[in-house]
Amino acid sequence: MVVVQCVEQGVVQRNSQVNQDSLAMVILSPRIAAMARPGQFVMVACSKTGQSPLLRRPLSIHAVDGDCLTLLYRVVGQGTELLANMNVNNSLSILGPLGMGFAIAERKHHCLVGGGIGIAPLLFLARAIRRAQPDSQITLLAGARSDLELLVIEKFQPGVEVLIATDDGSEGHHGFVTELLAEITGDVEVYTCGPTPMMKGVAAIARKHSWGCQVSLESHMACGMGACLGCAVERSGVHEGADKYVHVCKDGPVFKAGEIWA
Amino acid sequence: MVVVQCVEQGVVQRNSQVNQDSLAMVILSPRIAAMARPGQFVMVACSKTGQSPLLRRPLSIHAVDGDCLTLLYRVVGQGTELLANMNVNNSLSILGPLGMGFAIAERKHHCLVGGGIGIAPLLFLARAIRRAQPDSQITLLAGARSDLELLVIEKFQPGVEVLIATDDGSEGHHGFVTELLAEITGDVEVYTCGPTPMMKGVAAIARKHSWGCQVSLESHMACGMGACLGCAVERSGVHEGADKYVHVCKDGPVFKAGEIWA
Amino acid sequence: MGIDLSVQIGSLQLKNPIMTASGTFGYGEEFSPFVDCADLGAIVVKGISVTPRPGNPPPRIVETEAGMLNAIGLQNGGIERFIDSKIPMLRELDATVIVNILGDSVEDYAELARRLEPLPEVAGIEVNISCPNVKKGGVAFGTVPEMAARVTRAVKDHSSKTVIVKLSPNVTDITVIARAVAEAGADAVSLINTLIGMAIDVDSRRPKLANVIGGLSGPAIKPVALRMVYQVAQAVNIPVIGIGGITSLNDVLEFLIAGACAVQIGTANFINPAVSSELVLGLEQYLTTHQCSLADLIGSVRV
Amino acid sequence: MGIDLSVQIGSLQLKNPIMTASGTFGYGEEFSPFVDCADLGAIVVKGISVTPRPGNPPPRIVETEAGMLNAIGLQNGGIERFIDSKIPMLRELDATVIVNILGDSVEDYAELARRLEPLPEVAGIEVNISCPNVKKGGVAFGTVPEMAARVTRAVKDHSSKTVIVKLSPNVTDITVIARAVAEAGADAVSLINTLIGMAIDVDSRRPKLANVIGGLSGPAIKPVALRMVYQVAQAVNIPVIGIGGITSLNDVLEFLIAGACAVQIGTANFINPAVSSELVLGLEQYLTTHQCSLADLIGSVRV
Ligand SMILES: Cc1cc2nc3c(=O)[nH]c(=O)nc-3n(C[C@H](O)[C@H](O)[C@H](O)COP(=O)(O)OP(=O)(O)OC[C@H]3O[C@@H](n4cnc5c(N)ncnc54)[C@H](O)[C@@H]3O)c2cc1C
Ligand SMILES: Cc1cc2nc3c(=O)[nH]c(=O)nc-3n(C[C@H](O)[C@H](O)[C@H](O)COP(=O)(O)OP(=O)(O)OC[C@H]3O[C@@H](n4cnc5c(N)ncnc54)[C@H](O)[C@@H]3O)c2cc1C
Ligand SMILES: Cc1cc2nc3c(=O)[nH]c(=O)nc-3n(C[C@H](O)[C@H](O)[C@H](O)COP(=O)(O)O)c2cc1C
Ligand SMILES: Cc1cc2nc3c(=O)[nH]c(=O)nc-3n(C[C@H](O)[C@H](O)[C@H](O)COP(=O)(O)O)c2cc1C
Ligand code: FES
Ligand code: FES
Repeated sequence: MVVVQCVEQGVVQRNSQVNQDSLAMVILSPRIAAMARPGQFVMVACSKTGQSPLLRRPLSIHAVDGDCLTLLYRVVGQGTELLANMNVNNSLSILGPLGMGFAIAERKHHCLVGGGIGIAPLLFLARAIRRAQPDSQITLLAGARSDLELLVIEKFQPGVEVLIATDDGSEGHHGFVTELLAEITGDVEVYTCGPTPMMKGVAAIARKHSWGCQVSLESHMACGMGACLGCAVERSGVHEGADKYVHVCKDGPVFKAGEIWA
Repeated sequence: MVVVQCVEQGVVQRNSQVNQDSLAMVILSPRIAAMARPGQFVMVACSKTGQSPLLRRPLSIHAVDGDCLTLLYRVVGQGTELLANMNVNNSLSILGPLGMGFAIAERKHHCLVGGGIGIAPLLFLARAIRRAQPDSQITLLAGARSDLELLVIEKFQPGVEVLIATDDGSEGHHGFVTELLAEITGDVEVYTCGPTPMMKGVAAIARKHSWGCQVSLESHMACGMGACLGCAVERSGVHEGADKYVHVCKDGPVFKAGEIWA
Repeated sequence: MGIDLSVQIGSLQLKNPIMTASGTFGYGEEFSPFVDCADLGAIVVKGISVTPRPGNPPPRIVETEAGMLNAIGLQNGGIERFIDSKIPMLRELDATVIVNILGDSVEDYAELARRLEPLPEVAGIEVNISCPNVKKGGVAFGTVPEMAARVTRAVKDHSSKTVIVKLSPNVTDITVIARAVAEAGADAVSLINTLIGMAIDVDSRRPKLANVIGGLSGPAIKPVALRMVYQVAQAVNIPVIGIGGITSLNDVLEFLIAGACAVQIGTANFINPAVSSELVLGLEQYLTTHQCSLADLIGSVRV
Repeated sequence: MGIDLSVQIGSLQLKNPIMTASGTFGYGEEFSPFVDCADLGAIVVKGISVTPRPGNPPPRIVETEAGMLNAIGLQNGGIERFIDSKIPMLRELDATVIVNILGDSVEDYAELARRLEPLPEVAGIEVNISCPNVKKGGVAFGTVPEMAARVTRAVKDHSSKTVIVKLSPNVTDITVIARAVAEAGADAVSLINTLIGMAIDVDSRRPKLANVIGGLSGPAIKPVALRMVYQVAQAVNIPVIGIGGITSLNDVLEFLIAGACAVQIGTANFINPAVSSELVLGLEQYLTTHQCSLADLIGSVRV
């Protein structure tokens, strides 16, 4: 697959709070929007080039609407804070689209499992599945600590069945999102993004049922394009030499679960 | 003299262009405004603390109006560019007032000589002289490369006679501002701020006439309060050991001309 | 009762582990509008030599990315003037005062220690060994273990005060120097002094500092400083004082966790003159919130 | 006719003095959407060893003020795989390719030089001597002049290509190492490699890098790099290639004025992937505007 990227000066169209600590930013970025596929990400310069923070920040592509990208991000540190302070018509440098996205499997049932901000890449994916396989069933299992944290789930509807789990029971199932998988059966492909323990749990259940399972990983990144080797993650199984690790930015961020966890 | 300083979170009231490359920023900063004297300066944090640029920037106090300070600044680099991009109601950390200001001499005629942005501290001074010695004569000699560069001179009037010199003759005398001093006679104190060659020229003329002459110097600064010894400037005459240099931030920025240039 | 922030450095007990770094805090008085020096663990005053020094010609400072270069050139009025004009003022400040000393020869250092010995206002001595040894052709005392050890011994021989040796980072293996001064009797080491750097003005094609080279300080050097503190803390059994780019509470904690039992704040004083006393409060709050003692924190890094 | 940007490094003539730094530009192909590698002076590929290396466990990178720490651990597929799978691709790129090599022993370096010798696609070799010498108890080749010289000689003995020795900044006196490798026959030196640094996560009290320590790069280290380039340019008669925090045209000019006859762009590639070719254009424009030749610029600092 030929991966094509560019650096584009995006223009903020909207930057609005979706809950206490997360925002959705809509950016006019026609070249990247035209190339993007679900599961890919961009590297965003949160400050003017050369100023603090130095490195770009990796963010998944949450949605593509025409010439615009939407990013859904949680404010956790200096970079995301600068993003949160951006206003309409501000411009920012975006590098992308990067990485290998989700592969839409030939399945009857697509089960998307998101934990917290891990829901970000799943909207773009849900829409792409709907388009590619209008007759397949799509279920979103969305997990959060409380209902305040449930992000943008209404955007998935209609067309996607949504099941919710919260740690405190304030909405949906009281418990882990992985527990919702008990209700799923059949010819299933699971796509998951969220905290590592959650994804590991999802992968274990998928393996038990012989479902396909694709996981979207995170790793600290410098270049985002396979040059620095900074974003290494260990592969499952015994691999020698330079094959011991895969690189999230280039080989991923989406991997077959079995490639990472035995 | 007891010098009292503080760090205050100033709030921008106005930040407007006065010519192509200079702006005037009015800042609500009541504690510093209450303490400031003409010729003193402040150290402004142009970015949020801890972000680039690291050091504060020294800027003269251009005027004090009630609880507000005005700074008149030329955009020359990263720090002043960030200032230029500030909007009304933005806040910024200000350290001041700093240094020893001008000493208003007991003279019949006060002659203020400003070159380019060196006019900045002279407005506050002119107003203070007017108040302290309502019957004395005040003349501003303002020099610039062209009329486009003539800053805020109308603010000095009424009460101050204004003579202008431009390098290209586009306004006032065609030539150096120092040449305007030929027209000045009598019991004069000269106060000058601007490029070093200009101030040296002014000081030489003043010495010839036995006028008092106070010069406002610049130097790269880190602390602005006498602690780092970074802002040293060599004194005139032969001085041994630690007395070879004076420090612009603490001993100045205003010095008797003879203390610096023999 | 509040949390116990005190730390022991040699025979000296500091109220808390937050000190100010030499050359960045004047003689304390400059900061009196912002900091009550009595609240700090200690203040380390600007380096003092036997005879007055004029310092380097200007420009002496230049800003760099997340840091600054300085070439002050160890300007100071000499030990005589220090005793006459600064000691009375320091007495008033009621601070724990550590005097940073520097010399061109081992004898200079010994002489300075001897002169400071009778002064009750001086709680300790910090020996700056980054200076070039004039007699040995200008090689810095801090780069040759034997020379560093000789300076340390000379100061210890003439002083009953706590002696801290301040190490230069411009060496291949800082643990070798640290061990040498520890064996020579240093009560503690402090590190790092500045990294040597340079900047050039492209238009004039001249160095931005009149002295050509200068010392790099500020957040830019923090990772190097933290690594050296970690290495030295493993290498010696005397207290280690961490210095280099410390700006925030998080920075203080990193150095303590790496093995420093106290820290010095340098360049950050220029940006926020109240930072040192804010960090004392911040540390106290952190330990209270995390129900953690200072001893729990120091050297607690798990590798 | 445009301005002449070419520079001579040993027997190699570069189109212009802008190169990319090893480990920050992959094997060139990663940057093909942004840079035509044929436009650059040269690309220096990621360090190659005799046998494949897995590299260090993650996390391998962490951001710091105006810089970053990396502990990639010299991950690479080994010389065999490099020749089989990267050389054909590099041939297509039409770039001047310099191969960065690293080893655990002098023999490793010699072996790598021998293997690269027959490849016309390889224009030069950059010898990374920052690696620890496994046989000599892990002391880095780059910190002991005799060891640095031995590695240099071994590579020169097995190579007719231009040999650049890349110096480590983690030494007391970099000019001593530079002179040693120059005398041993190096055609050029490049500097600096990364400064050794560390960062700690305060919450977990663990180093932020799995490898505990890592290499500091980026704008933060520029003043140190520039100082060392200036010193080495005075100390040796072979070309000096400047590396360290170079981001802007102004940075390039500073290094050239300090005495570098070429520069390498490292961390800046991550922030702006097109920066290297933008700098070629920028330099050309600067020289045109200022009616100045490259030779006028190089080493023109007036102290
Ligand atoms: C492929 C990929 C896609 C991502 N998609 C999203 C998304 O859609 N929405 C979202 O909110 N977050 C996403 N993240 C996480 C996001 O990159 C971090 O939250 C962000 O970089 C934090 O930057 P900061 O400056 O605010 O935080 P700081 O903690 O100040 O960042 C310090 C450094 O650590 C890195 N870092 C911190 N947290 C992470 C992390 N979780 N993953 C990788 N690097 C990190 C930063 O990039 C930076 O270099 C994604 C991460 C990756 C790798
Ligand atoms: C006491 C004093 C009063 C001043 N008053 C005014 C004023 O009222 N209006 C005004 O426009 N300018 C004034 N200046 C000059 C002003 O400080 C500089 O123009 C400003 O610091 C430039 O910062 P920058 O980040 O935009 O430029 P940069 O060139 O990016 O600055 C880089 C570094 O150099 C220092 N620097 C650059 N130019 C000067 C300079 N001329 N003097 C001292 N340091 C400098 C900066 O502070 C900074 O540390 C004054 C300087 C001093 C010392
Ligand atoms: C302007 C300035 C002057 C300094 N003077 C001295 C000195 O006289 N003696 C000394 O041992 N260190 C001196 N230092 C070094 C500092 O004490 C400290 O070791 C260094 O700046 C690193 O800490 P920082 O990054 O927090 O500033 C000076 C540093 C600066 C910036
Ligand atoms: C991620 C990363 C990987 C690197 N890998 C190598 C390497 O394999 N061999 C080498 O000699 N230098 C390596 N370096 C050092 C760079 O080539 C360069 O010397 C250093 O980063 C300083 O330049 P900079 O500040 O422009 O990045 C690496 C640097 C980084 C950031
Ligand atoms: S982030 Fe550089 S290789 Fe993945
Ligand atoms: S700026 Fe620090 S002493 Fe003047």
